[in-house]
Amino acid sequence: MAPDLTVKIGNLLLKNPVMPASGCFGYGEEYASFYDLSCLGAIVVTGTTATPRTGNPPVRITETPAGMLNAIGLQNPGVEAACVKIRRLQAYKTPVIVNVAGNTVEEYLQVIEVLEREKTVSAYEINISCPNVKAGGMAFGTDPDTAAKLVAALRPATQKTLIVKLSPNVTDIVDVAKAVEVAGADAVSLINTLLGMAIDVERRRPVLANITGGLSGPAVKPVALRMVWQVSEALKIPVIGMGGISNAKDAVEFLLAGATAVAIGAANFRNPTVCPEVINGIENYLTRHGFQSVREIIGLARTQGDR
Amino acid sequence: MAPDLTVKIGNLLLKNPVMPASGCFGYGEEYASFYDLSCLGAIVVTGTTATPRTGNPPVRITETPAGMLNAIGLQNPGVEAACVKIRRLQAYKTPVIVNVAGNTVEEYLQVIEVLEREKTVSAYEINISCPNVKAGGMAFGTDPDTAAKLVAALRPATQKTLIVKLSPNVTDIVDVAKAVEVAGADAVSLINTLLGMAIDVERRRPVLANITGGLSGPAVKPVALRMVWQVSEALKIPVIGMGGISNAKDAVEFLLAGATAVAIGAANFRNPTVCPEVINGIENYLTRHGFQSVREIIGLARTQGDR
Amino acid sequence: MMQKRQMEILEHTQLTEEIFRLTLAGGIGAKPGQFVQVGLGPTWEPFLNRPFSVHNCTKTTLSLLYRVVGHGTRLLAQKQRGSILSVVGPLGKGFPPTKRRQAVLVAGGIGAAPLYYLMRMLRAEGKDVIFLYGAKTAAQIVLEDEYRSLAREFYLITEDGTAGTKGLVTDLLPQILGENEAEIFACGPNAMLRAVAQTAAEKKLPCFVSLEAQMACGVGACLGCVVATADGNYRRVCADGPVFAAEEVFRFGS
Amino acid sequence: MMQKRQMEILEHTQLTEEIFRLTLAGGIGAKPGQFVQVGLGPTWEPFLNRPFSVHNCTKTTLSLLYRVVGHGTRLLAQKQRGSILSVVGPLGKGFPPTKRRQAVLVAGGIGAAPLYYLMRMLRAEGKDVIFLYGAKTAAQIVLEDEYRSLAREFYLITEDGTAGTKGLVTDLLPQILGENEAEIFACGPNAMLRAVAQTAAEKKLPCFVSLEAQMACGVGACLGCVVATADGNYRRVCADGPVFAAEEVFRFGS
Ligand SMILES: Cc1cc2nc3c(=O)[nH]c(=O)nc-3n(C[C@H](O)[C@H](O)[C@H](O)COP(=O)(O)OP(=O)(O)OC[C@H]3O[C@@H](n4cnc5c(N)ncnc54)[C@H](O)[C@@H]3O)c2cc1C
Ligand SMILES: Cc1cc2nc3c(=O)[nH]c(=O)nc-3n(C[C@H](O)[C@H](O)[C@H](O)COP(=O)(O)OP(=O)(O)OC[C@H]3O[C@@H](n4cnc5c(N)ncnc54)[C@H](O)[C@@H]3O)c2cc1C
Ligand SMILES: Cc1cc2nc3c(=O)[nH]c(=O)nc-3n(C[C@H](O)[C@H](O)[C@H](O)COP(=O)(O)O)c2cc1C
Ligand SMILES: Cc1cc2nc3c(=O)[nH]c(=O)nc-3n(C[C@H](O)[C@H](O)[C@H](O)COP(=O)(O)O)c2cc1C
Ligand code: FES
Ligand code: FES
Repeated sequence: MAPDLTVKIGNLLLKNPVMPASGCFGYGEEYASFYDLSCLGAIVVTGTTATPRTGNPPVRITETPAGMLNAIGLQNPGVEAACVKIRRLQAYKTPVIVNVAGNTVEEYLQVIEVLEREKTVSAYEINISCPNVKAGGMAFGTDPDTAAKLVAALRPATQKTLIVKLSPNVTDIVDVAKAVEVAGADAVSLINTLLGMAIDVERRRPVLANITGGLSGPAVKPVALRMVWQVSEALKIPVIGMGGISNAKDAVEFLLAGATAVAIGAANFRNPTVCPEVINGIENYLTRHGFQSVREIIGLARTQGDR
Repeated sequence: MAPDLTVKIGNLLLKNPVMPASGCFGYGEEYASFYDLSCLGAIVVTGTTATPRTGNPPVRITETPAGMLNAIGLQNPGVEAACVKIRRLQAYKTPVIVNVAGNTVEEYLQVIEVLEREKTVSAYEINISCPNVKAGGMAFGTDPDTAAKLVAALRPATQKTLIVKLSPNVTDIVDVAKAVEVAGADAVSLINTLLGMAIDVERRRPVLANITGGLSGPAVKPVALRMVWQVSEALKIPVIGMGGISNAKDAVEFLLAGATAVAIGAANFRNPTVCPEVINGIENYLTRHGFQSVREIIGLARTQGDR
Repeated sequence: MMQKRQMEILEHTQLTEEIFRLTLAGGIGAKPGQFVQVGLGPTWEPFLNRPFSVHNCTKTTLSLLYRVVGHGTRLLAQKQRGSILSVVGPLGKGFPPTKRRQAVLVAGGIGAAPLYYLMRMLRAEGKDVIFLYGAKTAAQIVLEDEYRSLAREFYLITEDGTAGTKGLVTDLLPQILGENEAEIFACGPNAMLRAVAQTAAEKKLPCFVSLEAQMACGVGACLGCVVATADGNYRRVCADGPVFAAEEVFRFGS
Repeated sequence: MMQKRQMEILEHTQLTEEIFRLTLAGGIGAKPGQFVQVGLGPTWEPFLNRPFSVHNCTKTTLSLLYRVVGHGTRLLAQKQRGSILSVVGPLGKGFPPTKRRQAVLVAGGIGAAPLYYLMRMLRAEGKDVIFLYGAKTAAQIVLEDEYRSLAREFYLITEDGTAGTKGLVTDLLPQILGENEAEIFACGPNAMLRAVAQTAAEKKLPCFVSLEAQMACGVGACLGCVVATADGNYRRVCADGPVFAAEEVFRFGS
């Protein structure tokens, strides 16, 4: 019998624990020609703001050892135009999670108000960790109190699942995670990108127009895994783990560390079919080791392990 | 004419800006058979504590994408025995910097007291950022006040150059850097390792006996470079940049970002002759671009750049 | 259709010190001006795929023409016949169909790559093709015979005069265009494209340029590869391009 | 002398599905039991060099015998004849000289690698060598003829009985040792080394074991590769080993 891959995040029942990471999957359509998106545990769309954003000037991305820096700057068409794209995702049999961003508490609220009318939207991922915008973004994610106030303000606005996306650029991510849990988050997702930069030695200036950018990809996996381990130990709500996941083995590491689900970002760029490959790989891992359900391995490296 | 490679750190005049990173070069002797250590800008020896430390149980290291995790746990023979090894470095014509660690302010003081008697020792690098020990270590490096108090306590104990080694595992490294500058540091060095972990999916437990370890190598370079950029912009004292430097191009990136000197850690393990290669490569870069002195390029990506 | 394929190297020829031609087994049904993303695995570094234009495409093969400029292309150049590469594509929109009888193709250096396939297709449609091939120096001109044999008129121009006329493509372009009712297709360094676009604008001739940008996904998802358009917006080179109408990305005078 | 060398691959032979022999051009003057660190570059991933025992060493060549177990050895197996590898070594202390007339060499699987060179050197000194080669299954036994030809007595034993006797090396060891005044040298999985050490302790024979550990520097600088010794301290496998007196790392009874 095939192992049970279902997991619960808030009041979402996911058919499997694998979803794309926000900003790395557009509004879904770009990857729809590679495979049937219905196979995903969920679809997570790009950071969406109340009004359209042009984003940062190029150069916006650069490669780094086993990773990449990006400074997209939340380019998006604004929530109204985004809704048109999001509605198309109804065609797929999987929940849609919208990544919500803003400069102010009010802006986050505005986005949610508009999205509340969309029945395609199952959950919100509140982005308090974008390192590539001047106002808002990461500023909300580096202080537990500010993060908690934002979440408390958003909580009454929706019955849908509220996921809070945490920044790794902090001294103690558990502090922020606990604060948003108390403030009413149904789940946390981590990590967003690590703030980094690159310099072009020939032109003697930063490679990215924005100077700094967010680091992601395999390079950050050890940091992400450590944070997922710490946060899932401290919290009662589920954790969606991400940061460098590029194959099934990586995904299993995050599940064993305590993540209830995982998200895959930059690896989509290298391998457009990575998400279904990871889903299959997790299933194979469970079968090979005789687990009946993926839920049996969540946090197993913490609680059991043959030490 | 060959470009001038000399730089000043506190009251040390270095013949070039390249040194090994602490903990990655033992007490020097291990690399002495590969090249004449006199070519180095300085020799930095491993973290030294008042009394001998056995360190953490194995497994202590594991490879990660474009990097490695270590959890050595400050294994060292204690300052008295270390002095014997340090004295042998007198044979080389280059300053010796001792990395000083401890659990308490008193322990740091004790180490310095002993080392004050050693004329081979030119400077101290105060390690307030070791992520692999229970007490002390990083605890001193994540809070600006605690860091400042430690530095203020050590400052009167020596006339020698006092370098403070900062942790990247903080929300705002500039805060900590400023605090130790005010408290009397002659220079700061950064970054120490990023706290990370790895899980063995077959055994379903953390790879490292210590569970977490410090991430270093090319993977962390973008984060390190960003921090060096931020700190050197905010401070008047010189910055020693490190984190993933593996060739001359990497080193030049750090200099352009504002580092006065650079240190090379994990790359020694991959390439035991990396330090002299980087020194030559910096010299070639300067010649190729018509710079007379390495000091001309320090911070150049910040102040000039052909934008 | 856009797909990820594992393709075997049939032929890998070093044409000059820096330029290689790579032929892979398998048809991908690309249009001229489209590109593919090539994986350099199995290591995690380099992490991203590298974009290369379709140099030629048949029912059973895909050819790339590339120049070694850095780490990734250096690794690619080491791949041996028989090895398997991961190839994503065809990507992007490619060159638009032309209604005019005559097409003037302007290549700058390795920008010649996509124009071979374009020329072949235009010739198949019975169009009249003028090919203007510019480079820094003779050593950077590759496959001259192949290009020459397909073109009705073929001009070579190098900055140092080591092959063909001495000068820049835009020195020759105005004469070639003459009073013709041509459509221009160009690929090459940005400065060249801008100059070609300016000439085209002066002559009031339609002009399409193929752009390059740092890419991550290549499929339009990451918004990493944008170019600022003349109207101040950003468009994705991968999904909205890589071919753009010249007036969309370059603005002159006004 | 310990050095970093760029060495060309002279011969790279696949001996079984998993096991390869690699011969590099150049003498490094290694002693039996020493090892080298091999770079897998030019990419930054894998980042660390991989340690391999000296399987054989002549004035002009260095041979390694390795098993593909993961990412790094898989990449190594793809390296072609003529390519250049970065090799650091010789490293470690190697096997100590023996004063006894007879040496019993016990190999477990790929642990046979360093014992070939040891046997060759012992024979050159005129010692009497008994070679006991154990493996899981026949398919893991390599170079049987080479090993057999150098040994005075040669025993094969496999866990599944597909070659030689069926069983574990330690089933055979007591008989082989008999009442001999031998010295034991062993390399293989940790469990095997422990069992061999126990047999040796019972027979009160000197025994040396070659250990493995995750390594970073390989030269003694990083303290990453330590093993806990019987007295509760840590010693570096790379610089203090990889060969240790059995009683230093294993403790029995008491
Ligand atoms: C749509 C498209 C089609 C292309 N077609 C061809 C082709 O047919 N033949 C060919 O030789 N090259 C082509 N290129 C350029 C090619 O992608 C780059 O030369 C290659 O990615 C460089 O990789 P590298 O690792 O060797 O260089 P790096 O070490 O990554 O960089 C070396 C230099 O190349 C530049 N560069 C790196 N990546 C890119 C990129 N994705 N696009 C543009 N510049 C880059 C860097 O800024 C740097 O200056 C195309 C690019 C695009 C976007
Ligand atoms: C002194 C010494 C001598 C050795 N001699 C030989 C030899 O002659 N022939 C041979 O085939 N192998 C030898 N090994 C083991 C060899 O180094 C490892 O098999 C190799 O490093 C694995 O690399 P990988 O990338 O393929 O595996 P990885 O993907 O890194 O790991 C696969 C498995 O191998 C283990 N492993 C990884 N690195 C090491 C390491 N450095 N040491 C031990 N285990 C490791 C991992 O824990 C894992 O279980 C020796 C090891 C040491 C320390
Ligand atoms: C190009 C790019 C764009 C991103 N955009 C967003 C975004 O809009 N909102 C968000 O919360 N995270 C965004 N992220 C962060 C990712 O969702 C993810 O948290 C991070 O990249 C780590 O995962 P990875 O290593 O698998 O990429 C973006 C990442 C990349 C690479
Ligand atoms: C094995 C190992 C041991 C280390 N030990 C110390 C130490 O004792 N004291 C210290 O300040 N930093 C120590 N570090 C951190 C390095 O000095 C350096 O800050 C870090 O590794 C980043 O540089 P890299 O990426 O070049 O390795 C150690 C790093 C490694 C890899
Ligand atoms: S490369 Fe991702 S949108 Fe173009
Ligand atoms: S591997 Fe560094 S001390 Fe042994």
